[in-house]
Amino acid sequence: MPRPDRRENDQIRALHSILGLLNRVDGSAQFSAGSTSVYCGVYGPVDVKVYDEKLDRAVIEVKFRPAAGVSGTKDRWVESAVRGTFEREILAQMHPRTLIQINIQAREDDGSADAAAINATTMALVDAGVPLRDMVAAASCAVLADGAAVVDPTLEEAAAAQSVHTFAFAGSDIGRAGSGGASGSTSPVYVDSRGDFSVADYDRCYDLCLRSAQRVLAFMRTAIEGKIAKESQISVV
Amino acid sequence: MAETKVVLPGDIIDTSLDSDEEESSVLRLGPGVAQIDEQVSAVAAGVLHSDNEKKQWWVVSNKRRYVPAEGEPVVGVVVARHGEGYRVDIGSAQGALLPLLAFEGATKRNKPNLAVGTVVYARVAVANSVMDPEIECYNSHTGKSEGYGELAGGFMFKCSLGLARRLIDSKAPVLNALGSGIPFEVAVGLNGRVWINTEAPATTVLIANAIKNSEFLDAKQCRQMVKELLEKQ
Amino acid sequence: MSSESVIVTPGRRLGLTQEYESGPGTYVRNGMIYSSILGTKKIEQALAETSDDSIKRPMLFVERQNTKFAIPVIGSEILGRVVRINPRAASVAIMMVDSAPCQEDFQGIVRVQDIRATEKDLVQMINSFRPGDIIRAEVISLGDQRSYFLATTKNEHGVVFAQSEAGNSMIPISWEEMQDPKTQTIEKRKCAKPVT
Amino acid sequence: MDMDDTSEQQQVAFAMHTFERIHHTEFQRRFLSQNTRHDGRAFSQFRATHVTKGTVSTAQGSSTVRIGNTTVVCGIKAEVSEPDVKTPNEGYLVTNVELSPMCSARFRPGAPSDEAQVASEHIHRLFGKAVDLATLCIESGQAVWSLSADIVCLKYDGNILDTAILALVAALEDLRLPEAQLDSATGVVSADRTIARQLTLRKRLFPATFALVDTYLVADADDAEEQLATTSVLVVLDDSGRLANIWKRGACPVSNETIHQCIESAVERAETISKTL
Amino acid sequence: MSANIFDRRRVNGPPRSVEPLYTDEGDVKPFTNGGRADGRSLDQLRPIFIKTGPLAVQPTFSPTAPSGSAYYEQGKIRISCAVYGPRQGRKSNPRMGSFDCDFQYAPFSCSWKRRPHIKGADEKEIALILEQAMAPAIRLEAYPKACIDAFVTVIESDGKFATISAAINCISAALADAGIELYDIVAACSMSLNASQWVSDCNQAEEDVSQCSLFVSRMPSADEITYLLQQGKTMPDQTDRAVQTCSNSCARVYAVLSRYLQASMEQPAS
Amino acid sequence: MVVEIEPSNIEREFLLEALEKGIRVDGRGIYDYRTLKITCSPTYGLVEVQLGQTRVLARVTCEVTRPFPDRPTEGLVQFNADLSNLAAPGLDSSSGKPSVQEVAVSRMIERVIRQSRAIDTEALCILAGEKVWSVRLDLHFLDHSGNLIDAASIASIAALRHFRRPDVTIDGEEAIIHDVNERNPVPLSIHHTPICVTFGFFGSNGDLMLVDPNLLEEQVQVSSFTITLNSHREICALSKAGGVPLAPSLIQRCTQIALTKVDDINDKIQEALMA
Amino acid sequence: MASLILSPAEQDFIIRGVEKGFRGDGRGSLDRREVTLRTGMISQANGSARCRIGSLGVGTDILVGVKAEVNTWAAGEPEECGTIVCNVECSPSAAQEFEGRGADEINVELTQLLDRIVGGEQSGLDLRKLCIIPRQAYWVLHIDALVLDVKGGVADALVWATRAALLATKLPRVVVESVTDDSGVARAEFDVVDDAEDQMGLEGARDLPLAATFNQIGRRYVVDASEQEEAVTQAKLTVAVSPKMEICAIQKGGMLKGFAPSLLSEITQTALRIAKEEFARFDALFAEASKHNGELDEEPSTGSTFLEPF
Repeated sequence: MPRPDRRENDQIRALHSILGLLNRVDGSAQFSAGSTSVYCGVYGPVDVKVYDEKLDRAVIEVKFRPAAGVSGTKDRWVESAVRGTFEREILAQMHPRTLIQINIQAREDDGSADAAAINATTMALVDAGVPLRDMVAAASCAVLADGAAVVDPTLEEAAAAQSVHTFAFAGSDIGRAGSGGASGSTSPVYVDSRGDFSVADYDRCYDLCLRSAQRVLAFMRTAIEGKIAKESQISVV
Repeated sequence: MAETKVVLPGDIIDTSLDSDEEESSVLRLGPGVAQIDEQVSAVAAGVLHSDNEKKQWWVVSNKRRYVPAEGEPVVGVVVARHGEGYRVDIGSAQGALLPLLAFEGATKRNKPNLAVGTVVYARVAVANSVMDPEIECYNSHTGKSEGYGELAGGFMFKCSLGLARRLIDSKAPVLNALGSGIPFEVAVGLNGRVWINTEAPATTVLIANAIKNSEFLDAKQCRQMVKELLEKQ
Repeated sequence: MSSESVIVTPGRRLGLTQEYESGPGTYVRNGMIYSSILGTKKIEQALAETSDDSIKRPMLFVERQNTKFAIPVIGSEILGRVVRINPRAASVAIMMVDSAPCQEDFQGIVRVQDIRATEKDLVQMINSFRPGDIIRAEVISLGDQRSYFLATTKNEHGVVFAQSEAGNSMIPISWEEMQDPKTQTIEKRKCAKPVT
Repeated sequence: MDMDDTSEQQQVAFAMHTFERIHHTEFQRRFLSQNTRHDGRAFSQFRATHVTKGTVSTAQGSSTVRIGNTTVVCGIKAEVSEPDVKTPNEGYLVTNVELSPMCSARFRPGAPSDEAQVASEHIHRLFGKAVDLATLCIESGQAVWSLSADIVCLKYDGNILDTAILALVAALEDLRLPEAQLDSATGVVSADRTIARQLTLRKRLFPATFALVDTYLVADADDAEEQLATTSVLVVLDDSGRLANIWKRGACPVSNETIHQCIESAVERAETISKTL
Repeated sequence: MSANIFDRRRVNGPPRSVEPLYTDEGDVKPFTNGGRADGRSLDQLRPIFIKTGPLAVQPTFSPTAPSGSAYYEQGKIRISCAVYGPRQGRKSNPRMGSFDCDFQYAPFSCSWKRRPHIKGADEKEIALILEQAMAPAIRLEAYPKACIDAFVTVIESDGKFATISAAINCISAALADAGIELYDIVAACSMSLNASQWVSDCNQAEEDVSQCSLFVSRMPSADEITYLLQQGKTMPDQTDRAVQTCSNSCARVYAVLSRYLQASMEQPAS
Repeated sequence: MVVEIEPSNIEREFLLEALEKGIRVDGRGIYDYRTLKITCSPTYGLVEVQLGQTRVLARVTCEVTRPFPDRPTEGLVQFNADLSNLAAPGLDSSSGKPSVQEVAVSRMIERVIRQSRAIDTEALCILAGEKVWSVRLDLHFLDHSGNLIDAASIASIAALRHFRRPDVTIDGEEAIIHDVNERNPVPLSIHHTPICVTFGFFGSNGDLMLVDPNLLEEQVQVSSFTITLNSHREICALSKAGGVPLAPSLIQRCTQIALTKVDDINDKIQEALMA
Repeated sequence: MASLILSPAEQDFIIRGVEKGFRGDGRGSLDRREVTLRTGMISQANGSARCRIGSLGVGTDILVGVKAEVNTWAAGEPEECGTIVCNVECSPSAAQEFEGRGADEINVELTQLLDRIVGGEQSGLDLRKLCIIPRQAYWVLHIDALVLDVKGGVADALVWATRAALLATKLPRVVVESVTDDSGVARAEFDVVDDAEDQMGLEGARDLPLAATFNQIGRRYVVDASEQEEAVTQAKLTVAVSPKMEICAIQKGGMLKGFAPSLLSEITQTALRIAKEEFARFDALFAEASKHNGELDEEPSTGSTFLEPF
């Protein structure tokens, strides 16, 4: 059964990104996969409320705003997902007693928005020069009623799916996995599989997402390197 | 000297030295580089610089948020006055403390009196992770101001830390180009704040915009841009 | 020492002030000693050889079973963690009072002039405490609205446990210095005289 | 004075309870490093779990669940309301988790903490599929049952998700929906509790949470362990042994093997709970 | 239909919802020719069950666990209370400690419509009543600058006045469990006036049909009444009688409480 | 806590000194509007507006709901304007009460769109008393570099005009809502298109005036004045929130300038919608 | 809520004084301060009153308005009677600590107290008379009290003012007729007669209670404690008594102490004893106030007219 937008099952939507598009924040990025699109702006390290100050590390705060409607518990849920994903990758101990604030604004949600949020955050953090242990790339995948597994599902596909799976991996890990995507050796930073599925389904989606994540990572890399090259023309005259 | 290579966070940096001396010797890791579980890797995106003789590695990357480092010149704005000094915003996480006596010739009896909102040119005296940064408007060894102190008149604007870093070195193309055309005063803070002063507001605005525009331009383009601006005037 | 042992509840009448001293876990209302906590009634005979006969009376007290959660009072010795420092003062999270745990941390501060007994004006905060240090100190006043005021002027008060920049726990090598046994680096602290 | 004795010795000199109070996390770590846990459990061992149904007579469905010290009461109030225009035949199931300052000093009075909100939301999503909302319809487009399930935590000692999910399953199974019909004239819905029907769950959910403390994977972490753990894995299975949810949160990457390991022990756990339920 | 307020920090249901009209609610007469529907005698209290320390964390110390707690049942009434402190207080008074009380009904704890999460005026007032009823029993001068907090959650209620008195008994047990210094244990009991007869410890149905309800909380050792609340009309002598009977009932509750507490010491909570 | 700091004294003084000479810190002329960029996304009702570096995203969505009993034949129009920290430090209101700017901006836009009856709510009715469309306008402020109100009003109008709702056919008592794929969706019926033009005033008695203040200018201005005009050159709203009193003559001058600006802006919107 | 802080010496002085039967202002322990009563100053309300206990500036001052609204009955509500909704608010100007959310606690306390006294049948009001058509329409009386100044004895002043306001309350007459609609079903309909002349008072308002608060100070107790006396009060008891000498409500207050049972019954006895003269005094004042009632209506209700009689 072909997909509504005539993609291959393992084909992610066209990726698009803009780095440093916002000028009030310390770092920003817009990340889009097809019509799903997310803005992320990062402040940090900045001053932290005495109340939640940590003496040995920076506090990481995530604020997520939905594309439409008032924010609610579902947004707190996304925030906690993103915060968890970056808690280790951000080298918070390098800026004790400060705050690193990640502000995410969904522009449009046409499926796989959680993954997009994570990818946008990675790029914004890099743009802000927040010290990172590693880059993070995320991808999602859905098992449809007919048992077919499709990557980067649209809202429509996700709604009809048996189960939906989102994974995030650290860059070095993806590299190690190699193009084969040997799931065994890898360790996801974030997993959210929900619906009605078997272990086999899970493993299948795992591999698909790992491969998609590789593509995403490669994309982010070129985008960032492009910007640096542009800037550093002068820094290496 | 430094060969250039763009690195991203997580990229492993090969610290094996060409010269075949003992590996045990301690490596110096500058900004943007850190040792993470037994490996030296980049923690920021930018251009990798290395100096094998000194065994130094560092990444030059562009940022917007200033993290104070001792000895660096900064442009700050006084936001409050306390008993023992001024609280000055230098764009870093915590406001910096400027002691009342950290001025040339300041004594218990005669201290400078700065209003809130005053702009000062200062250097970072104390920067550590456990206390708020401290800045001073004089060289504590010589006791001389050495150009530091209140900045009166003129105009201040913000730019990226990367640009500020480039402006501060005397060879900064845009400043040279401008300097050859118009006379003006400039004070560059590594915290991404630039103060300039000329006799005419129009010129100040022109220079400010020229400097802002130079962010993504190389030397040649800079000269070109400045030339055009001056002609417009 | 303890003659009888009865379990009593708060408000239980225990004895008369003519006959007994009122001890911990009890209170006195018009000549009567009552229990103020749930616990075991104990009577401690006064030491016979005391010359002063006013304190001849045995002490009535109630022994609690569950741990008592302490609160700081003036003069009590506290153990706490330094949470924040600035040139003027160090904020401390008080965790133990007279070797009894506090249920939750109390806020205390050591002002720079209360760190050492001598050469107060030369003392620098950064050379005395660092965030994360465990210090032993004395409560010198109930302080302001939020914090108790603490002092570490006594010899046995000051840093009792500290980690070096490298994250190893350090050994005091003088009143002013501690050393990281692994990296050999020396850091400045207001050290406490070790109690053994 | 003699400065020979090291701070290490001093540290030992601290009374045990002092050490526990001052270096609370260190204290916990010591146990794990000796391959045990401070409450003596094995790494893979869950705490004693008690489920009681029908504990609150003022609610149409209720349960009390204890996992170790963590105790929650779940009460479901069944009320009547108009269905959403988009889904005229579907009722509502609204789940909220209350983490009040009563259950732990960790929670402050006032609006729910982020933790509570995330738990509420996650459970809400999880049960959206577990209950057939169409069975809550009284009169299509006119009136449906709205079930508000409030999960009140009386004692917080870690692993609130497992506890809350179990409590909700039990309460839903305990739920009795009275026979109801709509008087189209007055628009009033009348109900008769003497003829009550049970709600049929699409699937019973069996949760199992694992925490990664440093490098140790422990099942059903309690509060003290959660403080150390930066990472947790929630696995939810249904009674047919299929998976309903795998949720890995937090800083540390978890190898795929480990996740499979979690799934396996979750299966065992499911068997044991299904007995207690 | 009563509107449910949208709360962005909670999962929200439909904007409006009501209880259905229950047809099976035949007029249940709580009092039939002088007798009580549940067969109790007029001055008979419902059976009381207490357990202290249900919220204690075993086996090790936890800085976030309450210092004392209690679970209390009286008939259908189910109440849980946790006591925190002495700990740092917001309003610190160098002369004496402060005692704060927080009272909440669980959303499902009442026989009528589900309670909204946002605190109602009645909950706030009851919290105040509990503070004023308990404070006289606490040796606050022993806790300068510190604060003692009691949190009460009603899991199931059955009669407002009965529930308040139950809450008081529950807090007493929790305070004792926390080892807070007390002058005495406060015991409380409620009663309602029905057909010029005082009926002890009324349940909801009974309170609903009564013309007047009151409750008394009392410290036996000092023979002090720490709180008295009467709602509804009585003749003066009736009030006196009620206070008398209530005081006696309080004594009975007190006996149960202290007996339980002593027992709890003899065999430490398992 | 990321917080905004007040501009320094020399920034204030320079700005005024330059303005006296008719020069603006960003090199613009007194009556120059910043470059306006309007981008309509392929999705209906999703429009991004860039006014210089100020960036606003407007998103229009709709759903079927029950009408209010007292207005059975009127559809609903909902607004939500939220400033997040994306736009500028310390604006986030997700916890606690909304910031002053947030209230000011959302009030203004609400007045401009709703009070001026820009949207035909009767046309949103599907089945009287049963079903109506509820149109929702979400404004996301992405970048705050001054004059959010103008940018927001432009984005709102553009988005409302760009939006298409599913078509509906009524058969007897039943309303069939056609999927976007099976039947072309239809635009909202809009009475008129109000656009805001904001002026900043400087100097002790506010006699220095400029159009479209940027951030620094907003922070320094002693008063501001917003005129709302529609394409029929009618005034829909005037707003002078506080600040020093202004001469009526000034107001009239502003109106003249605003008229020309609004024409340009409407053309720009037209272009964007055509593209 | 004790706003003012006294030095130990001052406290001691007051306590000893009270124990010896002397009070700062020379009153006897059971004497009430001067009471000023005014009615009908809020023209928009169905009834209003203002009561000040103590002299101007040093007294407790409360304004009460009663507004009647017709409500349509909804399931779950009482079927054959009207309802009373009380709300008490302390104006921030009344005391410094009331600013911001400072007054929340006392607002709740007073609202609940007032509701306890006049909120239901115990008030003596005949709520059934407030029903217009059973299971269809009924009157709601909104009693809104604004505490303008707090100088001791708020509860008493509140009840005094409320009683006056309710006595002054006039409800428009309602005509109920049965109409048969085209489907032949008979329904009851009503309409409210809009005629200032054609109004009636509240049924049973005469039976409304008055309240007296007894403050325990040292080993004695006093009625109507002043601000200073409240600062040293260990416990207090508010007793509401109806003209028929029934006790309508009792509520204890104060954090520090409790009461000995003997003292308790003594207080209730005293409450009943003084109730007689309290009612006498109230009636006199109310009659006086009602005389001026008419005149005020012409004047705009501004602050000055509030003060005019004071």
